[in-house]
Amino acid sequence: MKHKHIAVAGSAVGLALLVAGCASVPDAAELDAQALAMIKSSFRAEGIATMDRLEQDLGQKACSSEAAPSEAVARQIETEALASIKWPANGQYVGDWREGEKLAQNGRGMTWTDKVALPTANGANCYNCHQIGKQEVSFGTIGPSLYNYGKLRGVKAIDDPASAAIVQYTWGKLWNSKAYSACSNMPRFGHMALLNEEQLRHVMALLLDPKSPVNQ
Amino acid sequence: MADPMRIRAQAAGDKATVRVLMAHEMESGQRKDSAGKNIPAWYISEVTASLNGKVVMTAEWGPSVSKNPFLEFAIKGAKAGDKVAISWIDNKGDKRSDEVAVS
Amino acid sequence: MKNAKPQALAAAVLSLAMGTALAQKTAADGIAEYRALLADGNPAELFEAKGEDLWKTKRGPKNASLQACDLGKGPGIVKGAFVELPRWFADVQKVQDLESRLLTCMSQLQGLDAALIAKTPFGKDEQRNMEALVAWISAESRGLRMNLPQAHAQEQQSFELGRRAFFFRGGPMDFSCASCHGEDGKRIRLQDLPNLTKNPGDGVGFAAWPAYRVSSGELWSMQRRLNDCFRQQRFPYPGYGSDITIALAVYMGVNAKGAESIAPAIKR
Amino acid sequence: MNANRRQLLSHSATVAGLLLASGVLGKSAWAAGAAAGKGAFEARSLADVVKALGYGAPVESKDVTITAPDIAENGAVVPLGASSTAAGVKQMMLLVEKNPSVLAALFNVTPEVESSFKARVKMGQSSNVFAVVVTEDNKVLFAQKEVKVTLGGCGG
Repeated sequence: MKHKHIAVAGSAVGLALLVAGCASVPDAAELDAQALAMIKSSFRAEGIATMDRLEQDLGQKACSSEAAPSEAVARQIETEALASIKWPANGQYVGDWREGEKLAQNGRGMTWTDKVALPTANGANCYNCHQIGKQEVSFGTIGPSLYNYGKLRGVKAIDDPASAAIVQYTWGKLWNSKAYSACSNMPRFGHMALLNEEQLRHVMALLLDPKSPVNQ
Repeated sequence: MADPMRIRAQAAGDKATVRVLMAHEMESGQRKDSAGKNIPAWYISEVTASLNGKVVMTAEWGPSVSKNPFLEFAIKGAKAGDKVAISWIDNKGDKRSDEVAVS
Repeated sequence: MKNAKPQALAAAVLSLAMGTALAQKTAADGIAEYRALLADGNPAELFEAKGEDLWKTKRGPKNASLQACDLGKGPGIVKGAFVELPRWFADVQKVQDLESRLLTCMSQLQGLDAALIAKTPFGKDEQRNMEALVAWISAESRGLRMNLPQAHAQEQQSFELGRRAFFFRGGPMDFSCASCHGEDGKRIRLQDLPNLTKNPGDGVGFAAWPAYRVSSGELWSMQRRLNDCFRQQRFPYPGYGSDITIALAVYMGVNAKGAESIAPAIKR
Repeated sequence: MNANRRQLLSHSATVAGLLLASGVLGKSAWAAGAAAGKGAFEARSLADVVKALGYGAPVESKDVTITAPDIAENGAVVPLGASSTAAGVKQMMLLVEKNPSVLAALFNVTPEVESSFKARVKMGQSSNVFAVVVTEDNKVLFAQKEVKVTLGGCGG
């Protein structure tokens, strides 16, 4: 990789400069420490965007370089994430797909220009990264297409026992995406309190309800 | 005073194509400020173009024209060295005139 | 833009392939057509003209122009300076980007209050002058290729810190710069996301900013671009000219080596 | 407000005077507004704009061309163009059907300029856009196209 090459070249030049009495580029561990210090000192709290947002948990830390975490760390992240998932108390997984579509379109929330850090002030951001309903041509491609999500997975009715596994998986993925992929790019909507249970049910309906336009 | 316009007038064949960029907010009157108060409409309402001092085109604009407006049109028979002048006036009475030679 | 090729349009029109592939191509071609229509009159020109005037105008308590400002190629040399920034400046013993260097010059030459300007919100007061200055200075390097120096140890260190900052995940949505800009061929909505871990191509990514933003009708410097990236990343607020902004610019700029600068570009 | 309006109107009179001097007199959108109390810029549809200017019903025509993108990446700036092959064009207009102010721009054409203009307009939502031509014998011709305004960026 290019940066590795540069890093090596940098060290060589640094060494030469050191001999000449100038500063050199520190080693990798020292750079890691300097980077963290730089990040802390470069930001300030603004509105709801407080400085604790820079405190990394295990998964954030382990997924902060080009290199994937070790197999063991990845397993640990996924296991902890799976255990964190809160399943709907009343066993009710699905709400109104129309509300789900509104949430999917809405990319607002949690920035320093937003007034409150509450799920009710947030959108679900889905179309930023995914194709979902076919009528919306302005969709992102960071995540996979979710068009026909339920149909492709054979969901004929929400309460069909045959669909229980996919319904539960989808809830879990929305609640804490890292349960199924340690370094997933997808936010942890339930775990980080970005969406509440009712909102998650609406997004679930958008994806899984056979009547949702997503599954037509 | 308003910032200067950028005017380009290029002769090709028997006409000169004129491209104008104007520095203006073009506030629609539909927006609210952070305190929820309506921001009053503020926009260029009239534009006049002349060739060597003679008016060749006038325009009337509403608040739907975009911020920092762009305008393109062509003057027949204009040759290199001819003077193209553009002036505008906005709904607050602010105005601006600029002139270029056709290249 | 890769999607802007007429062949793609022809292919989309000729293809009778069903469903999403066609819809997607048509939308991408529509956007390409929109961008082509805009390219002909970029309001950044208005800012360039103002910036050139500002550079030559005597201002501030010291009633001086910026014409003695050293942007890295010697006092008063503007052409070609932009594509070599950020770089190490011996006088301040720091790596500086265009905006932080301008603050130094405005303070030293003109006696203006750099800290006050750094604190001024984007699009207001002296920051408006900053927008005009970066528009003109970047335009003076239009068509040249990005060529950031990496000879000085501090420049190399800045690159390494920038690389680490680029991959730093945090905030309530677990985003890093790499979440959106770490792979080829991705989009948010219909906007292409340049892969900034390498040279994303001529006039793309780092080689396109500063740019006139159609959405706000303002000229955005790289400082403002990064600021809004961090806002959307749901991070706290980065200081103007703070170390992380400089380090990220070095990382992106060095990665973009050889890319032709089209700044100031026009963007959604 | 009133002072601005007066200034505007007096300037409109100046423009009308200039047009008269140059041998062309199309109906002024702002002046018509003053006379009718409800001007062309306040009209809510193509038909109303044309009516506010004192002309008859508009007719769709191949002699008018509208250029506009199929999709706009941002509604704040949508590039539009109007051109015409009709003889004796005295006015051209650009309209956005679903804007609060439908009439965006009106151009008074003299024989010294081509019947072709490009400008950029704001669009609050996806909408039809119109290019309209008024000829010296007061015929009103138009062309239309639909422009889809997309949501862009992160949306926050």
